[in-house]
Amino acid sequence: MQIEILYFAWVRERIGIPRETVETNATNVHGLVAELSAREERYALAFSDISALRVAVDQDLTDFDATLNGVREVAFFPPMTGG
Amino acid sequence: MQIEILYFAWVRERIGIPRETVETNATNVHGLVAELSAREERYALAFSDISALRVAVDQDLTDFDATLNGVREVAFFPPMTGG
Amino acid sequence: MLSVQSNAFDPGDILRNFSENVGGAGAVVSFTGIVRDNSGTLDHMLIEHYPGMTEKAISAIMASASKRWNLTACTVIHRHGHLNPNDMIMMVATASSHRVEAFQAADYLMDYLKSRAPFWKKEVSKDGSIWVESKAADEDALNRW
Amino acid sequence: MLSVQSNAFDPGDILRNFSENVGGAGAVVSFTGIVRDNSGTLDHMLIEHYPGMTEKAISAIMASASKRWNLTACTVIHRHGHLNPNDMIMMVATASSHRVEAFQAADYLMDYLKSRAPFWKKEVSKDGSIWVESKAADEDALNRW
Repeated sequence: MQIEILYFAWVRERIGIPRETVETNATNVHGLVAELSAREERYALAFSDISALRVAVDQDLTDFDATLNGVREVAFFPPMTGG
Repeated sequence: MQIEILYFAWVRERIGIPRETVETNATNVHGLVAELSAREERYALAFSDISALRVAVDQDLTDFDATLNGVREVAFFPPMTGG
Repeated sequence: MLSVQSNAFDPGDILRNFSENVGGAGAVVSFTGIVRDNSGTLDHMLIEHYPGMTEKAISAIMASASKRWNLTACTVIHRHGHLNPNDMIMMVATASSHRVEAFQAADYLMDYLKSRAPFWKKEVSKDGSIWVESKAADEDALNRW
Repeated sequence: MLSVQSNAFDPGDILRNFSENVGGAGAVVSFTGIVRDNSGTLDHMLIEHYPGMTEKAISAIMASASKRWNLTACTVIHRHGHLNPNDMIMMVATASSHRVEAFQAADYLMDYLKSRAPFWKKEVSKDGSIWVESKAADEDALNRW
């Protein structure tokens, strides 16, 4: 299955790209993170402490247990600092 | 002793004047109210229920037990409705 | 800044000037009170006040707010006299480094202005006029602080 | 009304327009966030956001506020991109018949925008740049509601 992945703030900077399309068989976000981390050091570094990260699935904030069934877009970023 | 007395809102309307100077020997606000109420029906009516009134002595909100010693100005009015 | 005035004011002008002079604060909260026509029959509102005591009472409320919270700026404007429906009655603005302090200070100022500043509102309609009554809830609100 | 924009806005214009179109409400509360230069070395601020999700998240927060409180109007403006010190970052305005509801709704909107709308602030100074870190207190603030 193809999923669009987006990175924001220092996650984007660490990984070095704002978005990419990946082919994955992961069933949930944890699985996707494991696949990405196995790829390259910069991914492993960015995902080394997921307690410092937030994830949105199809533009809804969720947690790392969220299923990827039917999902088109996953975004990783640090806690928001708006307002 | 001479004291300037001010009336506001419906107290002013009931008594019919916004202010007056009175000569009084009252030692506290209660005493002053008693003197005024004894004067005329319109005063008695305005002061018939002092729980519905507030009093300021020299422009500070206070209560009816407040002393009149050295006081120059006493104001009677209903609870405030600003804001 | 404190202004007790009969003239109309523009809340936009007030907030713009205020926001541009907050001494490095990051958070500005404003409250604006507007003449409502609840009954649908309001012709105008008359606000009576106690010249001298009004300024004194509001200054004391502002000083008390500035003591409780770290404010870099604080403004109160309150009209008296003849006001039409939808006219702005009054406005409060607070500035602080922290949004919680700006919010609390504005909320506090409003609670105290409502029950402790010597203003009295009278609603005038074609059928007659009536003094607005104070609400027990407004007095109770002071116990929050 | 919701606007996510890179252009500057004038809080005075926003509040004036808002106050004149509050559908009979008597109470208007606004919050304005301003770029602070805490260190004295800030050159500018960069605000990144997540187009698409930003609008969706803020709309959900506004809908939630409108469900909890009786609001006759509600506006959120949030900038992204390049901002200078003392620039207005964002603004919230709420209108209600009752001051307590207008205050609470604005306070609630701010708490949720702070931690649930996908914006990230980066402070750029001559010495380098740093992503603003979220505060535990901001996350804790959500438990108030």
